[in-house]
Amino acid sequence: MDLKSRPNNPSLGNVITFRSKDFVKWADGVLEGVLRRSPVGSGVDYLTKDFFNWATRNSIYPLHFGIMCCALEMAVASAPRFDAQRFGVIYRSTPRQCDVLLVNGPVSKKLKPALRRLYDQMPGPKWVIAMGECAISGGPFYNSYSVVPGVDQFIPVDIYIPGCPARPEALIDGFIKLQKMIKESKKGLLTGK
Amino acid sequence: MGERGTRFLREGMERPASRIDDVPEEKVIRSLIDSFPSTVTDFKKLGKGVVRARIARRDLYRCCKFLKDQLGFEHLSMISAVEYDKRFEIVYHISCYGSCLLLELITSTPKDDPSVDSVTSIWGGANWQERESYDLMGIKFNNHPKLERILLPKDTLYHPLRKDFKGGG
Amino acid sequence: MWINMGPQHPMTHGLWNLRIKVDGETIVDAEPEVGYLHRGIEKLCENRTYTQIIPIADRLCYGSSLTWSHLYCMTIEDLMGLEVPPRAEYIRVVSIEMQRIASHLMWLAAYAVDLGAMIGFIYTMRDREVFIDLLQALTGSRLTYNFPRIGGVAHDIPPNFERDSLRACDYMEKKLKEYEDLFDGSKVFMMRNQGVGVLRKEDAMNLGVTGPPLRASGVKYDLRKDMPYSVYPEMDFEPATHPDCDCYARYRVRMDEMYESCKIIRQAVQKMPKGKWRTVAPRNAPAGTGLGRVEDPRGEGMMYVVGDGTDRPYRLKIRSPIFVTVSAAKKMLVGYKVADVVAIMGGLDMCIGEADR
Amino acid sequence: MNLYEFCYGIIHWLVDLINHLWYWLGNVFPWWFGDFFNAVGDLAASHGNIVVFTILLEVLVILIIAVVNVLNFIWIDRKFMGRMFDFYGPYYVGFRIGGWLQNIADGIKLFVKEIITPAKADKIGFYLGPVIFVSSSFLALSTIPLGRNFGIATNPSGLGVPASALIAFAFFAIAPFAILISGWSSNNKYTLIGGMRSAAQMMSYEIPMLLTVASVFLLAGSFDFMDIVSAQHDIWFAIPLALGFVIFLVCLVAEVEIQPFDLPEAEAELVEGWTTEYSGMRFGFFMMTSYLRGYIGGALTTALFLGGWHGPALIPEPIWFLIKAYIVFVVIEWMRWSTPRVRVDQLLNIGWNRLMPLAMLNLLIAASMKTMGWF
Repeated sequence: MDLKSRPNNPSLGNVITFRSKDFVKWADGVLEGVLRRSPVGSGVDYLTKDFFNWATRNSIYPLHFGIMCCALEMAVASAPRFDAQRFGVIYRSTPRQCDVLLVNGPVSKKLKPALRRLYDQMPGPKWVIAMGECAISGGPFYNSYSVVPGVDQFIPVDIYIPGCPARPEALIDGFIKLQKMIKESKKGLLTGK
Repeated sequence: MGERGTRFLREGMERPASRIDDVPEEKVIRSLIDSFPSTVTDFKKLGKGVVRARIARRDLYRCCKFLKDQLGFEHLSMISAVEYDKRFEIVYHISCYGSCLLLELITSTPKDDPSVDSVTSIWGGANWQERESYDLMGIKFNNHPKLERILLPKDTLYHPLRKDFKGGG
Repeated sequence: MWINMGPQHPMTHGLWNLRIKVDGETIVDAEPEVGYLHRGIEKLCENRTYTQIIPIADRLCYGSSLTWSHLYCMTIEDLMGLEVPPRAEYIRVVSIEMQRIASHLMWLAAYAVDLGAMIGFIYTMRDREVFIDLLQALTGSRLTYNFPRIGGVAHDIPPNFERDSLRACDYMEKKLKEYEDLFDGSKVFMMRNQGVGVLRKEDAMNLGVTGPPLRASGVKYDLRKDMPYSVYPEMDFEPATHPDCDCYARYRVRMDEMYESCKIIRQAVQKMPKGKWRTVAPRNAPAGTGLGRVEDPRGEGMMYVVGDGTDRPYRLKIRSPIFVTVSAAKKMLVGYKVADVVAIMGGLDMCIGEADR
Repeated sequence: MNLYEFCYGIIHWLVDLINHLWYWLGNVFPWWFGDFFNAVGDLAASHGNIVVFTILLEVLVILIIAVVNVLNFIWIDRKFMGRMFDFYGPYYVGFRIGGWLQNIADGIKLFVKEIITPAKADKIGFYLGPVIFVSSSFLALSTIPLGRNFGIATNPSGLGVPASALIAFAFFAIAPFAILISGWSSNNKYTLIGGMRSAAQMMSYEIPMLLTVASVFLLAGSFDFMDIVSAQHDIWFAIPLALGFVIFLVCLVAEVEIQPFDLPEAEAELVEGWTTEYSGMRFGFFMMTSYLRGYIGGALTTALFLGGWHGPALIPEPIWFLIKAYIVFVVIEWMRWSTPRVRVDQLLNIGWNRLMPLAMLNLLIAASMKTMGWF
């Protein structure tokens, strides 16, 4: 048997020639297959779906990322008068620990790669909120040579919050809309259904 | 105009003749004329404490040095570049902390060779403003320590504020 | 080791990048990089009519948008040779000073968070709402007001505005005392600020630094006093200065400016004359140039407009104070610790909207 | 309440139940099968086995108490912060019981999140960091008794671990290495600086802290929490050693990395400090453990300085202990939300130039009090 041409996901037939990494991968695959495709997976999902969904929608961590005017309203939204913390909204500074990318301003061509990178650095499940006209369509700068007209040209956007700048109430409303959206798109962790 | 204080008056409004000698802008004009008789021209008083003058490109650096060292213009407020049909005009707004004067120094450069001497070594604040003028208008500043694009990405090919650039705006 | 701080970094309060070279924790080189928020406003303005530019000028600086639309209107009035009714000037001064207080409070909030004192953020944001409410009553909007017009202001003041603004000033002065207790009374705050980010007088003047950082370096230069515009000559106030040149001096200057602003608001509200608040501006401006200079909360704001006789400006150049101030960052940063970056750059009150334009 | 006896009782009952099963099997099956089952029953019922299982059950009970307390602490942190800051804190989540469920929601959400390992990270260190951090903190917890008879013990009347206070501090001091490992292996400059800062900070505050603790040991004449607490029956050590108490609190704040001394995760300059690259449940563990360390800190302060579980007999001992720990925690939180952060060189200055001599002085005071025969 040719050892060099081992398939990535070997079947049981050549179990003798496994390396430990292959074995782990194989075991992983088998377990995952069992969990995902068998009634075990869907049963677990059935039991935990609501709970996980409740947790996910009640603990939204947006990225602490200010671009323009709306960034101030974002700050105000977490200050005493509007108090977004009531809904479990806590700003984290690193994309690794965030659920929501809050784009609150025009995206210039210089920023575009950085923003895309931030989005890619976030762990899933993740959502994007386009806050304010600039993020939705470019706003007053829609025909500028330097502004990308709308953040949805390169990042999928879930919630649009209109306003120039969007008021803090509107931002909180956006978070509640996002909660509703998460609630409606209920998915099991294992089967993805 | 004194009470409402002001905004810069239009040319044509004149102040009482008797006080002209006391006003420092006259002194500035006089000393500039004395030092650069041929290159500094076209003086105009725009309002209280605002003087406009034109200067030939070759004497810009020397004149700025003179302004800073001899006349105490310590603050370079703004460098703006304006494009006209045949030339670029570069407008320096230079002000003085002590006497609260603002000097609008205009120099022009032909379109095929848009370059002037950098004044960064005189006023450190000119550094980024010159880079900006280079970035947006494409004016070259000789002897600038680091003449690179500042606002736009490094690989941009155009100078957006030029009138022949039609993309956006 | 080069460290990139930005564009997404809690220190930046906006969208810029500070590259610092560190040796251990000590900074040996620094290089700010701006341009992430460049919107090409100067180009946009060339293709908008004079009236259409007011909202765009508002969006130049999100911290103090009123100042910029006011500056824009002043510049165009200078170009057109318009006279503004006195009542409009008084309304403008009141609103600008309110905006200045709101802007400084926003700065204080951000600065407190930078230094780690969350409580400062919360208290200042809470009290900022008072002035935001007043401005909202005056202009109808929270952040970008679109209020000044070429030749006046958009509306007259609403009913009870005088009473409310006087009350707000009293409230603010009381609260400022509280902030002084909170910050000046805190040993840790003083430790973080005193002797940090020293920018000597000569350097500040040479590098074109304006506004509170310049006054904190001991230069008494305030355009409201030195080249007075609007109705500032009739106001009795004293530009705040401090001789220490460090972060604490910048903090102190801004605090004192808030006191002065309260004073100006009181005087302006009490002296406000009756009459028109707006004149009709022509659609086309004459060919020529116009210049406006104001004392923005962040420094010297300046606009230079070239008109060509049409209804659009031929060229509009904006001088942003922060754009020039941030280029002095290296002078202030080198030799201090990484932790001082937040104190020093926070103390400049960065507002990238106007720096990038 | 005697935890050992309680657990022993439960385990004994369970073992009896199982034994009956074995003996019944022994009776049912004939011949050597029956003998075998009887022998197994005897083996299972041996005293040693029961003690082992009792200790395991104790550990479980203490763990549950700790986790519930940590959830409470996070909740108190948020609500107390809210009260200080003029807002409500978490409110609308779940059944609206004051937002207590917010922590659970956060935890579960982090559990559901994707876990990212950066491509250029040092894998082993990246995985090992959180493990060491969490486990060492829990180990430190295991040695602290909540009451005279409410700790992890091997007999009805006392602790299982002699010199438990020393062991607690030993475990408590492992964390900076974990932070250093995870900071270095994340392959990120912020995490690296955070890890280095953490190491420097903990090294320099460990020493004054242990010196003050040494003064407590001196007065109590023992390394054991039981003896230390019972030595405070008449007077809390916080009163004669007031200086030491303050030093200990300051060092504690530095050790658990909260606000005036939270340099390793200084949010303003180092994004999220050494946790910057961690996502999902790994970050959840870090977050939980930082509060757990707050709880341990409160418990240590209570045991060493605030008279442990001593208090009017109306309330059970563990509750007294927890009340005091909560109060210490709230005081620490109060400091956290109202002071700015110090700089790293200032921090080291405070540690070496101020706290060290004061800790020495405190030790001297304790020694002289001991020689005077007051304790």
